[in-house]
Amino acid sequence: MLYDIFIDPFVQMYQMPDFFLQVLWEGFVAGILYALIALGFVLIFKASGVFNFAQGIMVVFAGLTLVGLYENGVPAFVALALTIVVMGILAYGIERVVMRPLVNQPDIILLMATIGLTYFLIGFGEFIFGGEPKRMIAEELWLPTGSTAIEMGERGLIILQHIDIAAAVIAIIMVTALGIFFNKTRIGRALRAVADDHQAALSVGISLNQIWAIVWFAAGLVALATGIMWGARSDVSFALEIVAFKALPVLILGGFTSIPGAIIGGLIIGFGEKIGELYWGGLVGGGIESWLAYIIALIFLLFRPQGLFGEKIIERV
Amino acid sequence: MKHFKNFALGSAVALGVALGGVVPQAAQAEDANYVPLLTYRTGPYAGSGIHIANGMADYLAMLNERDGGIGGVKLTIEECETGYDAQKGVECYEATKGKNALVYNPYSTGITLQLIPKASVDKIPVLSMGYGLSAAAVGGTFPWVFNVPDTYWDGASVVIKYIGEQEGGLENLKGKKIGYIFLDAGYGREPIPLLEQLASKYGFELLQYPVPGKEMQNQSSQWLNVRRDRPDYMVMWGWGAMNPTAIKEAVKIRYPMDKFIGVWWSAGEDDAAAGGAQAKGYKALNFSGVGMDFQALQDIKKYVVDAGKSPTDPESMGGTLYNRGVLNSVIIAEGIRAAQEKTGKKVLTGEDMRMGLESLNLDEARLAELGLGGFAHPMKVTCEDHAGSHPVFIQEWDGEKFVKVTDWIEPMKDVVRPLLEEAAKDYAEKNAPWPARTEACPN
Amino acid sequence: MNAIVTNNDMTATAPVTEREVLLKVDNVSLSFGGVKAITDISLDIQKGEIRAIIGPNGAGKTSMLNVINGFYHPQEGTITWRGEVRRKMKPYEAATQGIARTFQNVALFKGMTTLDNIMSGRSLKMNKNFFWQMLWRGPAEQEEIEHRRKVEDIIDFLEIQAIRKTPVGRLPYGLQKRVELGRALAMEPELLLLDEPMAGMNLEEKEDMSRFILDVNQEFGTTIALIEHDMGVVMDLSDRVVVLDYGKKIADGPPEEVQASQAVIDAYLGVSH
Amino acid sequence: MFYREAGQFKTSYKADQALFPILQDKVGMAVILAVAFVLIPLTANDFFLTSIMIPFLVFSLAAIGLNVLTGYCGQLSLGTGAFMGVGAYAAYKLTTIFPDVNVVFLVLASGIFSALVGAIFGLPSLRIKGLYLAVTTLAAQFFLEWCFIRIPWLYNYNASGAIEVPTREMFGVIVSGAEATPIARYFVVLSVVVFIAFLVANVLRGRIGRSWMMIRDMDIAAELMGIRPLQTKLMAFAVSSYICGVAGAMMVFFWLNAAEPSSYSINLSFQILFMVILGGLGSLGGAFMGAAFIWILPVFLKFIPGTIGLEVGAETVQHLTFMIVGALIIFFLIVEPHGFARLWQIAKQKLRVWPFPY
Repeated sequence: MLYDIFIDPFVQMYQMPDFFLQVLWEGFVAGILYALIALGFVLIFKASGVFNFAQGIMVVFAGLTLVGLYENGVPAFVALALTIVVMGILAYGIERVVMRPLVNQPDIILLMATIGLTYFLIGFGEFIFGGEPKRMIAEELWLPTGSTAIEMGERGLIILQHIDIAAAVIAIIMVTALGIFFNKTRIGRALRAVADDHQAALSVGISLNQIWAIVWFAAGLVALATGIMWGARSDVSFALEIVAFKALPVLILGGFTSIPGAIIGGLIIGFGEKIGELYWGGLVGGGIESWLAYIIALIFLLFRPQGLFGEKIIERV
Repeated sequence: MKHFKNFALGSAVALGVALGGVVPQAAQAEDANYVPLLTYRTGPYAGSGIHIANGMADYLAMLNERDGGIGGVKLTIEECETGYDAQKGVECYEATKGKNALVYNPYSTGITLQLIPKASVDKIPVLSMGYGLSAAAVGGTFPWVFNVPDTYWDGASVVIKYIGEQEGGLENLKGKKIGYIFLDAGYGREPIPLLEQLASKYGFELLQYPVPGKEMQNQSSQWLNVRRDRPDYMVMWGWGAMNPTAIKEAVKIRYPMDKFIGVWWSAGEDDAAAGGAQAKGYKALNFSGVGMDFQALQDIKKYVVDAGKSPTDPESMGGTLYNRGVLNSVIIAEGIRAAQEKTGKKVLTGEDMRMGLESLNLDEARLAELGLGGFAHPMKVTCEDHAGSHPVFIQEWDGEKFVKVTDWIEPMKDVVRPLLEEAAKDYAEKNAPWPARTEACPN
Repeated sequence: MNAIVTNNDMTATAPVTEREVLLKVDNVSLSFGGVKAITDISLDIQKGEIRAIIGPNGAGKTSMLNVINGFYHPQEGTITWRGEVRRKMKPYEAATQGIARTFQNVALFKGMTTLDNIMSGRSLKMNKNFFWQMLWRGPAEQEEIEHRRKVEDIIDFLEIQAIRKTPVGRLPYGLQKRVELGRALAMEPELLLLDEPMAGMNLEEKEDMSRFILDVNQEFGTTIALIEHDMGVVMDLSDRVVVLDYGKKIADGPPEEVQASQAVIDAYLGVSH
Repeated sequence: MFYREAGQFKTSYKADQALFPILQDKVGMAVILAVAFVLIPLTANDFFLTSIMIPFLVFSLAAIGLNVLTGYCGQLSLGTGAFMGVGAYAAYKLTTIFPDVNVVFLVLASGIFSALVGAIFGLPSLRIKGLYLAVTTLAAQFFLEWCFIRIPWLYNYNASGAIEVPTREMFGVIVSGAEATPIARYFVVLSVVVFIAFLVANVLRGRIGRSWMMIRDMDIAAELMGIRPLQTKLMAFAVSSYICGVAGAMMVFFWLNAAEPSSYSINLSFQILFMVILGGLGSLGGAFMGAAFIWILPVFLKFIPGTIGLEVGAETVQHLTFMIVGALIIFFLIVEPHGFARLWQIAKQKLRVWPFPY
């Protein structure tokens, strides 16, 4: 028993290095995809303190809009542009209808409002596009879909999916772009000011409404990118919405407001759950992936209640 | 505060409407047979559910349009959306059973399990065509539940039989590894006891890869495990979004597709198409015909779909799952017809319908008469055997469509039947006091 | 009011000096990360006195109170409570030993009524267990009524009868401060720590509050340590004053003495260090 | 005018601390109980009982459970569904092990197991707060769901992996299993809910309830007043999970008859959370109102088109239901973030001063 837990997994890693590398690669890719979802959460949380549960359904909605437009005869890249426009309208609508009337409400109310939004978007999305899964138009968007196999010694093989590589590249580009946006532009700075204190930001003449519409739009773009990537891996369907739950432990680890944190948290969860599942999961019947991420996050939390990148909290009275 | 008055007024009105409107009317047109269809066109399993729902509804609608119903009595068809959710399913059941429902098709193993004990109490049969509780095939214990043409155990035995054939005989399975990837719910776990039994009998190793419902679209771990274990064959019990994802992942790890076999619910065209060109060679069980070359399907197109009386996309007609839905409705319709013959009544009750289903005999001649010659294997229900363990065939994805590649393969009745009886006994014991069968055998 | 004037200690008004030391702080230092909040401070609080802690903003006054009731744990130094050196302990243990406090920024339970807030001060004195609570009828109800009486006495004392059933979130600031005092009093503490009890009050409210503090001290004999910025109030109320500046003690003694100290004058006038 | 307290003087603290100190409330409660125990059983049909009243009561109880934790003690939990599941599986195992013991008793006992599990998963709450705590309760949700699937002992090694409710009698009346009449099940559920709600109301108005609210409103101040945070929070977790566990057990025993692990999924947690928030955090009455809204509204939306003779596909109805429920949730949060309970209070206030608004 002890051997199975403490020694055997490492022996396996050593004996099948190609497989271990493959596991690491899968963990990396999963981590990047989790990070992309988490990124959407972070953007909105940073600017409005809202924990946006609707990010998951926004991913689905963006993906469905893209594919839905394409299926109705719109050329792929025009569909992409139109989807961006749709996400912009959605962001504006959410800001107008949901966020603005709820300014200064407690966190939990805002959280609930985004879950309400999730329900609405599920109904709305299915109403327009139907419930059946759709194939992502990866090729039409000039995304690579093939795979490369790297041989390693005898029988050794690492298979890299091109779409996964593309996902990683896109994630890195998005994070860099957002980093520049936050730190170098006027709107970005205003956004951080809003994050610190809504009322103070208002009092120095920053338009909250404008800022919120912008971050929801940015989150919408992230959702679109995530939707394309996840969609290309499986399919665009409403079942995808559930993957968004995985963003939570990522956020815990990375902190709710840190963009690099989202990436690093995503990678920790990605690596952690793949390695855990493949080398230890079998001991308890498998499927531990469904909760391992949360337990990892929980353990981190017990030692660092402020998250990996948060500052130590000094409680005051 | 200003909102409040309007709100109060609004909710008072809403409540009034709710109390008045929600209570379903028991008063149904006297001269119709009421068939509720529990379907799901929403939720994570909609991808599979929509085709089934279309097929079921369209065939019955066609009978109404073409023949004016069955035996001169129209069918009242009502869909109730379950979203594959057991709670909503039960709610649909409760809402519709009072309207003199003839039969329920839950289309979810979870909902089926909930309805099984209710069936005998409410006297409405449950038809779970090729899914649900395998043990329900034992008519002596489950007089109200029908799972023609096959149970999952029949299906699993056919898969093993087929693999044995590929290997040149079942005895060659010794030492082989067979992977089983399944939706980790009642549905996917159902065949495990049989597979385990066969594994010990033929000496192959059974490797299990459960896919949790909420991780359906994130199967990379399961397939990495497959890659490590290198099973000789893969068997899949998937549904909804699990199917296309699994096929994609299999392609990704370069698993030989011709050694990958799905159950009849993993046999959708969309599922296989998701894998792209490399999915060629993927196999799946089936018991209903593929394609549009059947008179009945042409009639559906003519009377229903082209007439704009159905939401069905004409291109999806003839697909595996659509045709599966049609077959389901054929069984319902034939059950009704048989019941009308037995009882001499035109407007039936659930009890009549039970007798009808129990005396169902869909022979070749009858199938041809229905315009469905060769659409399905002839099937017959007896009082003892509500599934019948009918032969199924295997179809292969050629990159564009499924092609039938084997003849009809008989399930291993000798293995399956004793297991079924044992399971039925076990069920009755666990749910003691389980009512003993009092219904007379109509045959 | 007479109901709870049971431990009325007439010696409380006697001249200062020779009284039992209730709490003693020796060479305490506290820092957060690299920032020193308190550096090597020693002071004592004698039974029955009103002890004022004053100093400019950021002098470490509130940190001192936090150390005393166990909310912060100093890195160095010891605290002696009733003659015993205190080990590191949790805030609720301080409460069980008879230390109550009010807060600089009112820390009332916003969702509860005035009555419930003050009742909450009785928590430690109530002990009927969960099952009696579920049943309500019988012991739990009796206990509740018994404590309700005590609480009503405090309500009378503080003259807040009219707002008994009002959620405290809706009360004006001055009243909230009063309710908070009432909540601390309900604990029947031996040592009462008051963190700026009169901040943000107008003259009239300050006079009321001063009267309550004196009454509490004299009628119940409760020892009081208070932080206050209003020098007039401090000079009038307190028996002894300790002055902190930048986390260090710069003066300690009777009000008049402290007032005359050059270090204190410098600190308040902002002479550079 | 209609709701006037003037003239109702209390002469003792006892009277002032009663559950319903005002006459109108007493009468109102009596009327509600009379309707629930007499009028509904006399008039309602099976559908109304099984698909509306029983689930409504079960969900109300679960919402009360979550309200104890989130509304009264301020600890956000997304694991309600799993805690309900623990109750259900525990009750199922108990009926297998003790087939002769009264099933209602076993259902009540099953809550003890979920209370234990709840307390264990409440342990991190000492260090972790707010949204972070929500994630740890998600860990409980997903871990327990996994247990329901992966530990076959829990479901007696049934091939289906589901738990099925055996038929049980109580005082000669069948109360569980498929043969139980809706009315019998309704009475059992109603009695349990009323009983537990009464006990909870008692706990909430006493010392323990106050200590929960102290933690909720200002945990630091509570601690400085002698409240032990860990014990208090754990007790809230345990009590909350007990109630949810009983609700979960009743859900399978008196409503669904069989349950799969997916019956106790995260969606159930959300559903209950909605009920609590929309009903009003920190209000028992609100739990009932929230449950009524979240459960009954979709049921009734589903049947509107058919009733007014509109030909709409079942799936369209479902889509519209989702949209309407989502939109209404947002609408109500905007109109009154404190939920229906607050709306009700405002209504009472209006009634009190009517016809003169000032």
